Parts: sequence; C-alpha cells; structure tokens
Amino acid sequence: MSTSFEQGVNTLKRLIDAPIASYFSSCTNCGICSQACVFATETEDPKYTPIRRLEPMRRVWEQEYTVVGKLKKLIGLSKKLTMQDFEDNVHLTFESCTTCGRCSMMCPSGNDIVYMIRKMREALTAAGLAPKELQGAAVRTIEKGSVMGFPMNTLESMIEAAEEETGIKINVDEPNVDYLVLLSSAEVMQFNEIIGALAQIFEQAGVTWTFSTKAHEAGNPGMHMGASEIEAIMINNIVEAAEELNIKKVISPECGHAYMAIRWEGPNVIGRPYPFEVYHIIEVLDELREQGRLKTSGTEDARLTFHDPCQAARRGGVNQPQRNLLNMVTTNFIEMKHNRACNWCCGGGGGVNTMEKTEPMRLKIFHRKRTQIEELDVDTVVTMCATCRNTLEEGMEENNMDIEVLGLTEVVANHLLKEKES
Amino acid sequence: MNEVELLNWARGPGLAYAIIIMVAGLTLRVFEIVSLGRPKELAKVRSSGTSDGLMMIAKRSIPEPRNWRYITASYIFHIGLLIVVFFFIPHTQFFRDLFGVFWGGWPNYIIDFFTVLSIAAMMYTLIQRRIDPARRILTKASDYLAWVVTFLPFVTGYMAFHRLGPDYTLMLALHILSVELLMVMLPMTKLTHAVTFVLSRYYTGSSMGRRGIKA
Amino acid sequence: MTPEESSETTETLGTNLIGNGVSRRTFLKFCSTVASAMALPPTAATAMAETLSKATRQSVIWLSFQECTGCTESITRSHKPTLESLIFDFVSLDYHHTLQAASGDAAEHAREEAQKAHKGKYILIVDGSIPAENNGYSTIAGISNRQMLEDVAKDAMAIVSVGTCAAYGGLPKADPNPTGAVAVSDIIKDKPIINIPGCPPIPVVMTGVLAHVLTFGIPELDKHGRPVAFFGESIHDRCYRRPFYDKGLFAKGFDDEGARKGWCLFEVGCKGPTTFNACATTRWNNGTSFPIQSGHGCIGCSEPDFWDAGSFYKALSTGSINPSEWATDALVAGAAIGVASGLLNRAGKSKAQDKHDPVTLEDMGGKK
Amino acid sequence: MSLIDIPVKSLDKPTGMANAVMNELSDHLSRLADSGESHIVDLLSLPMTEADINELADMLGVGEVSATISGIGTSSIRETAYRGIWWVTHYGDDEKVVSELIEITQVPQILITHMDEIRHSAQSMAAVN
Repeated sequence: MSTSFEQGVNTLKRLIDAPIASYFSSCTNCGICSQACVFATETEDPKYTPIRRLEPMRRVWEQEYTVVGKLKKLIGLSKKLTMQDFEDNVHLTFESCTTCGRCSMMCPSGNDIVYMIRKMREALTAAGLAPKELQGAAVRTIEKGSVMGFPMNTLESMIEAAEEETGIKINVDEPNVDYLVLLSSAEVMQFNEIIGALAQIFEQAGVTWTFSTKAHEAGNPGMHMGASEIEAIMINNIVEAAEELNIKKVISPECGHAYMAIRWEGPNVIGRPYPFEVYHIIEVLDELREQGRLKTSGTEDARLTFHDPCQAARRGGVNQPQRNLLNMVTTNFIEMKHNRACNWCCGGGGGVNTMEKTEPMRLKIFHRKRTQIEELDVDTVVTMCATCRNTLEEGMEENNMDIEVLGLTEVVANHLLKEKES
Repeated sequence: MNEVELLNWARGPGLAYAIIIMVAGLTLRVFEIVSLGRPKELAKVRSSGTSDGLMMIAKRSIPEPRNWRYITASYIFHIGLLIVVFFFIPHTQFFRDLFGVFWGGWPNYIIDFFTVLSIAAMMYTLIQRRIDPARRILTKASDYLAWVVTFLPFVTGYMAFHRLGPDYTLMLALHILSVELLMVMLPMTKLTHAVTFVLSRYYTGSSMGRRGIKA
Repeated sequence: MTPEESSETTETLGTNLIGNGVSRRTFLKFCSTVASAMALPPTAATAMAETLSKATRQSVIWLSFQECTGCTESITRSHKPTLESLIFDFVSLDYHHTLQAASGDAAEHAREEAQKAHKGKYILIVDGSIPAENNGYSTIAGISNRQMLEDVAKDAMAIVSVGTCAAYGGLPKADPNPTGAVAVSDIIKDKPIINIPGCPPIPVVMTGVLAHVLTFGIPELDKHGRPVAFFGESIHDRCYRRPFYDKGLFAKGFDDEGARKGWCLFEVGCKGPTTFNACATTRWNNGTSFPIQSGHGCIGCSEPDFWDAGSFYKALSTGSINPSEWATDALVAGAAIGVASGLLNRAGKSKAQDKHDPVTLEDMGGKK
Repeated sequence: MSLIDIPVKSLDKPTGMANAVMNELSDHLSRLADSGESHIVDLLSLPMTEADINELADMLGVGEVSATISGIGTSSIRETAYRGIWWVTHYGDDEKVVSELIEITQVPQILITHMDEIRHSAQSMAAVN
C-alpha cells in the first residue's frame, strides 16, 4: 500500500470505538489534563493540553459518528479535516507526548486520553507522517532483529562474555525451559551486565530459561508509531519463538513500552490470545522472592528512590513488585512525592527520545523530574525501564546532578547471595 | 401570551417537549456511543475489570487533591447543583410527582446558601475560562452556550425565590423554561457528560482494572 | 331595585342618603373603610365623601354572559345593611337581567333607555365570558353576547369586568374551550376596562373599586387590568402561613400532623405564590376566613387560565403533565433513532475497515 | 375542631412597632400645634400585631373625651392622654373592626355634623313646629 491522507482519516474512522465516543461525549473542556501533563506544566504552553492534541480525531468522531455532527456537516457548520491538520498534529502526538498516560489518571470524566493518542498515532502513520526515526527503528527491528540494529551474532558474543564472567551456561534456543527471556536492545547496549545478572539470579533460583535467536528483541517501534500491523510482525516473531520452543512463560525486560507491547497490546494486534504468559522481569523476581528462591545478602544503605516507568507501572499495572524487591535489598528507600500510577514521566518514553529534535524539549521538561528527585535529597534513583534510565541519566548529566541511576534487576543482582557465602 | 399562560405552557406542553427531547436525545447519544463497539480484550487479564469499572464511576468523583486550586470551583458548583436540584422542597415535589419517590427536602436557607455558592463558583469558572491558558485554548463557543444554559436556571430560580424581577409568576415561568432549555441542550452539547461520564469512567476503569491498575 | 328607583337620577347622592336614613357619619365611615382597603391615604376618605355626596347616582348597566351568577351572588349575598352594600345606593342599576323585576321586552327596553339617556356616562359591568366561536352559543333576547357587548360598550364611560370569566375567559375558556370563550378585553379595545377577577371576586374589592371610580376615576391598574390596590401582592406574600414555607414546614396531606399544626400548604397544591388577590387580607364572609385559613390551598382562581394550570392538589413546582403516557414513547423513539444511528455508525466503521490498507514495512522505507 | 383550635397565632409579644408609630404621631402633633395641619394614621394599613396595638393604646393613654356613634355598625371615638390625638375605631354591622384610625386634629371629622344634615334637620324641625 501507500500511505495517504485518506488512509489516515480512514484509520480514525476504523479505530474510533465506544470508549472513544464516550470520552469525547464526556469531555467538558475543563482543562484539568493540562495539570497532569509534564509537557504542559513545564512549557506552560496551553497547546500541549492533552485532550487538545486529539482535535483531528474529535472532529472525525463528531462528523462521522454523531447525529448532531452529521447535521452540522450537512449544513456546512463543520470544517473538513485536511492533511495540514495531520501535519500540525505530528508535533503534538509524537514529538511532545511520551504516551505516559498521566492525563488519563486525572481526567474527572475518566477519559483515557492516552488510549486515544495511541490511535491518533496510528492514523498519522497511515497518513505517512510517522517520524523517520521510528520508521527506521521499525525497519531495523524487523530486518536485522533489533531496535538498535545489531544482529544476533552481537548478542551471541555478549552471551559468551557473560558465560565466561559468571561461569554459568546460558541457553540459546533451548526448548521446554521455564522462561523465554527477551532483551531490550537499549538495555543490552548500555548495561550489558544484565545478561550475567539474569544468569546468576536464575541459576540461584533454579529456574531454566533461554534466549531465542528468532526473537530476542522486546522493543517494539511498531507500537510507538501506532502501526499495529508492524507491531504485529514483531509480536508474531516472539509468539512463534515461544511456540516453537514450547515455552509457557515469556519475560519482558526492564523496558516499559516493551512490556506494554508484549503483555497488553500483543494479543490484540495479532488477533488471538497467547498460548503462554508474559511477565515483566521485576514481576518474576518478586515471585521468586516470595517463594524464597531469591536469596540476597547485605543491603544498599544509600538514600534512594524509585522512578515508576509509565508503561510498566501506571499503564501496565506493575506497581507493588518493585517495592517488595527494594525493601528486600535496601534500607533507605524513599518514595517520590508522586509515585506509582501518578508518577511524573521522565520525558523520554513513547519514542520521544529517539527523535533528535525533541532534545531541547526533553531537557526543559526534565525540570519536573529534577525537582521531584532533588527534594528527596537522594544518592540513587532506581528504575525498571531502560528508556527511563537513559533519559534520567541524560537529564542529570545536563543538570550536573551527582546522582546514580540503576536498574532494579542490577540492584538485586548486586546483592545476590554468592554460592560460596551460602 | 401573558406570564400565566407562559407558566402554564412551561409546566405543561413545554415540560413535555423538554422531557421528550432530553430522554430521546440522551438515549440516542448512548446508543450512538455503545454501537461503536469495544474490541474484545485478548490479553490475559488480571481481573475481569467489571468491578473496577463500576468502582471507577464513583471513585473519579473524589477530587484529585494535587490539583485542588484548579478544580475547587468546579466541585463546589457540582455539589451545589446536586443539592439545589434534588433537595429544594419544591423540586422534591417535582420529582415526587414525576417518579413517585420522595427523599425529603432541606430548609430554604441551606438551599439559598448553596445557590449563591454555586452561582459564585460558576462565575469563577467563567473567569477561569478566560484567564487560564489551557482552558482558554480549549474553550469553544458551545462551552459558553453550555455555561449560559446552566447558569440561567440558577439565576432565574434565585430571583423567583427572592421575588426579584418584574413578577413572581413570570420569574417562575422563566425559571422552568430555562430548565427546559437546559434539558433540551443536554443531549446536544458537552452537558451530555452528565450521563456519559458513567460510560467513560466505566470503560477506563474496566480497562485499567484488567491490567491490575488501581486508579 | 326597580326601574322606578333607577330613574331617580336628579338628586345628589348626599340628599339621597339622608332620605334613606343613612347619616353622613356612616357615610364617612364607609369612605374611610374603602380608603383603607384601597390603601389610599386616610385623609382621602373626607374628599371621597364630599365628592360622592355631590355626585348624582351613577347609571350602571350589568351584562351577564357565559357565567354562573356566582359573581352576582358574591356581591349581593351579604347580610344587609352592610357597609359594602351601601355602594348600591350610589348607583342606579338600570339593567341586570338576574336582579331586575322587569323581563322580556320591558327589560331590554330599560337597557336601551339607559344607554340613550346616559350616553357616554354609564358604567358597564360584565360578568361571564363571550363565545367567540359561534354567536349562537349564548344569546339574550335573541341578541348574541358579542353583539350586545359591542353595542353597550360603545357608549359606556368605562367597563368593569367582574369575575375571572369576564376578565380572562375563566371556566368557559378552560381547555378545550368548546365555545371559543374570550374575555371582554379581547373584544373591546377602545374603552377603559377594569378587571376584577376571582371566582367569585371579593365583595369589598368590587365596592371599593366602584367607589374609587365614582370619586377619583379609574384606579391604578396592573398589566392584567387589575386594581393594584387589591391585586398588587400575591396570596403567598401576605399569607399568615408564610413563615412555615420559609422554614420548610409543610403539610403533606389534609389530615396529617402538618395540617393540624397549620403548616404551609404548598405541597398539597396551594397556588398562593402565583395568585394575586386580596383574600389573605380582606378575607371572606365579612372577614371570617379565607381558603388557606380553612386548611385548603389557594386554587389561584383570580389568575388567567387557572383551570388549566394542572391539578389543584399538585404542588406548583410540579409539571402539569402525564409523562407515563409518552415517556416510554420518547425512550423508544430515542432508542429507535439511536439504533438507526448506531447501524449507520457500524456501517461506517466496517466501510472504513474494508477500505483499510495495512501499513507495511515498505512504507517505512524497508524492503518488500 | 374550630378555627380557634388551629394553633397558629400572631406573635403575642410587641414588635416595637408601637414606638415607631409614637414617633410619627409626635411629629404630626407638633405640626398640628405649629400650623394647625391635621393628619390621620390608618393602623390597619400598618404591619401591627394585636400586641402592638395594645401597646400603642397603653402608651397613648386615655383622655377625657369619649364618644360613640351608632350608624350601621358603631364607632368609638376617644381622645388619648395626648390632647389632639384621637383614637377612632369603626365597627361593621357584625361588630368587627373595619377601620382603626388615629386622628391628629382638634376634633375628628366624623364628630362634626355636616352642614347638609344640619340644613335637612332645620327643614324637618321647621316642618314639625
């Protein structure tokens, strides 16, 4: 096919459903979502008010799916949507929205605004307006096997290195094990110790697991773009891999959007339920902790706080496991003022940090996160999403903040009870 | 038409037309929404989401304390609205006559207090629509229309009760007519939220509930 | 009253009163009562007495159309001699087909005589409404009401519409108004008309207004042509039960605790708030009581179309509608349009689904 | 149950209205003294309770003149302790109060015999004698 304006409008018509119709019917233009959005509060620019970003979608809904709107169209009271409307919307829907969904938590009408943003993105992509960076990432993922574009053999060399370092055999394409482990290429590129850490944790807990050469990337640029068909290709790779290897549990790595894509969107974009279950790595670790199979020694005594990644916590529903694990290995854990489902976004997710031109904006809105962290006077920020981790590091560096950012799996691995100690 | 005929019309045919338009319009709106369907959730859910959806209908009424400065006036208005509409004794008679249910009314001075409070809160929200950048940019002509048709019943009701204006009968007629205007506008403007908030909160609450989010 | 009496028009009222054994003091007392009732300054009583005593007897023609004679009853059924009934000494009732002794041609002749003799000076009093639909609905001596009204009104000095029927159409005009009943003011446009509505009107209001017309001319009228002195305030505003309304204390029935305690009758249908009349102050039967005092809500009889304002026993704030007859229809209609619109919406959606062309990797610049 | 049993009664405590009326009367009395201008106050047109009227009557006291007129219904005329202030009560034929006035004057109008009646009487007397 070729993308076009008509396909964009058609996509909106196709995707507007009962919830969306109820959201637009219930919106009173009260503006409270402007208080929820980090882009709106930090720029103080009203154009970033979340619900306003959906104006093209609202117009299609009104003109196509309401009697009043149809009448208005009939007597020429409503403006037809134009390509320009879509083009103007790219900045609002892709470049200045991390799909963090904080707006959806604050709306008094209960409107799930980010649910609509996801579909608005799909329409823009159908209109050929998806950001080039996301398109490139999608092509890389599918053609080369990972978001960053490194091939499987790069991963294999990393696995070998980890095996050497830990002395633990790491399975690749091993069937009938407990877990299929996916990685986020962002995580692997910057924190490749994660492979060794996982090996140690699972070894100790007595869990069998494997990587798959067919599907090792959890990241899914298709979801960021809102291109469900592209998203589905990546999901199908994972589903096929799990099916071929006859594995019943798939682990999504420390990556918020990957969890959202695999755990929640996946079955819906491929159109069938999974024959396996999907867990966030932190959920798995917490389950092992609960079963007493995760043994740690010593505690982290530095003052630290936790940044809840939007897609895993607020949108994905993983809110308690991270706290259980932190309480297990740290003594000085302080909650941020807004946390769990109401945490403030780091400002980099939803594909925003892949786009170079968003950098000045990212740094500007980081002010919110910075204030939130600084008021706690902590030494360390722990999180469970590679993108958040990246964005936090970038922001702190820019602001000369001397605070360490760690992944939660890493923190747990650091305190893993060594075999010889036990 | 003199004010007595106007009052008789408002209490009779006018009221009937208003109820017909409101009931038919709101039914239409709800059908319009529901007919669009909701994709079946294929991911393995943490809960069915039904009870979370139902809970959400009530829970989202609790003000979000972090935004109190931004929302207080709206909350005051809504509380005042509910009290004045459902607990002013003449209003309770209206509902009793219509539905056969009577839940008791409150003394006039309480109603009067909430009327004034609501009017003040509404004025404040109007000013906010002009001042607050986000609200200003969101506001469309229909928002002012909705404000006006909501404001009129308060003002005419207050005036009628306090025997202000040219004549009580006329003010009472105008009050009832203004309520009828509100009823007619209800399905045609954002005022529909008075009904559809149940749907939007339910949809969001249930989808969040399926993912195990306590919202 | 006989035709002979009514022909005595040359003497002044003053001498006439003395002749009838009514002293000037009694007369002055009557005037102070009237002045008080009409909220005139008390000093006006003397002026009123002086003017009236020098006046000659006023010729009055009383026409009764679609009416029940209740108005006439109201005014004449007081024990005599009352102060109010004194007013009949001031007027010469030249035609009133219920009260006059004459009948047939003689009666009509008396009317024509009076019309001629007092051309431009007589007062026309009307009770009852006029059928506008078909003149044949009500005739007197073969003359249709409309024709008689137009004929007599032509040379009248002023018209007094007594009772709600003459003033607003009243009961005959109630929905569906089979005779097409209209008020006097709907037909006569070029004469001063004073409306004294009520079903029936209060006697003292009638006598007060007549006394005022005879002495000071037409009193100040409100927009419904009613004398402000009597119809300026609502029953509710002057009601002795008003404090209970303000406190929210209501009788819920006619035999409950609230009713026994004399609480406000709003909930059992009192129309006092929208009824403008003097009942709460002048009361009825020589000041004995008035409906609310007797435990029944005001039915609003002095207001236009009071008969069509819904049940007398339903609170004013309720609708005068019966939604059970059509609410379901509205619901069904809304649902029908809703289903239709929903089907359209679904068709639109599936059309969009058909037209959907999946985004491919090629679109992203990838290989096929 | 008669009407009297309905326990709705006017306030039996004075509302202070009597004082206000006293002030007004005092004004009018001064004017009468200065310029001979008389005046009438209609008590029924004022929002006075029975207690107020009783209080006012107490305040004004009782003077030396009292008269009764018997026409259709009686009337009672009393001068109060303040000379020039007269309390006039008209009763209807059923002995209900129809009018309650306070006149600030030398002699209330109603006591003065009208010239018409004097002439009429003169004629009658002449005819008899």
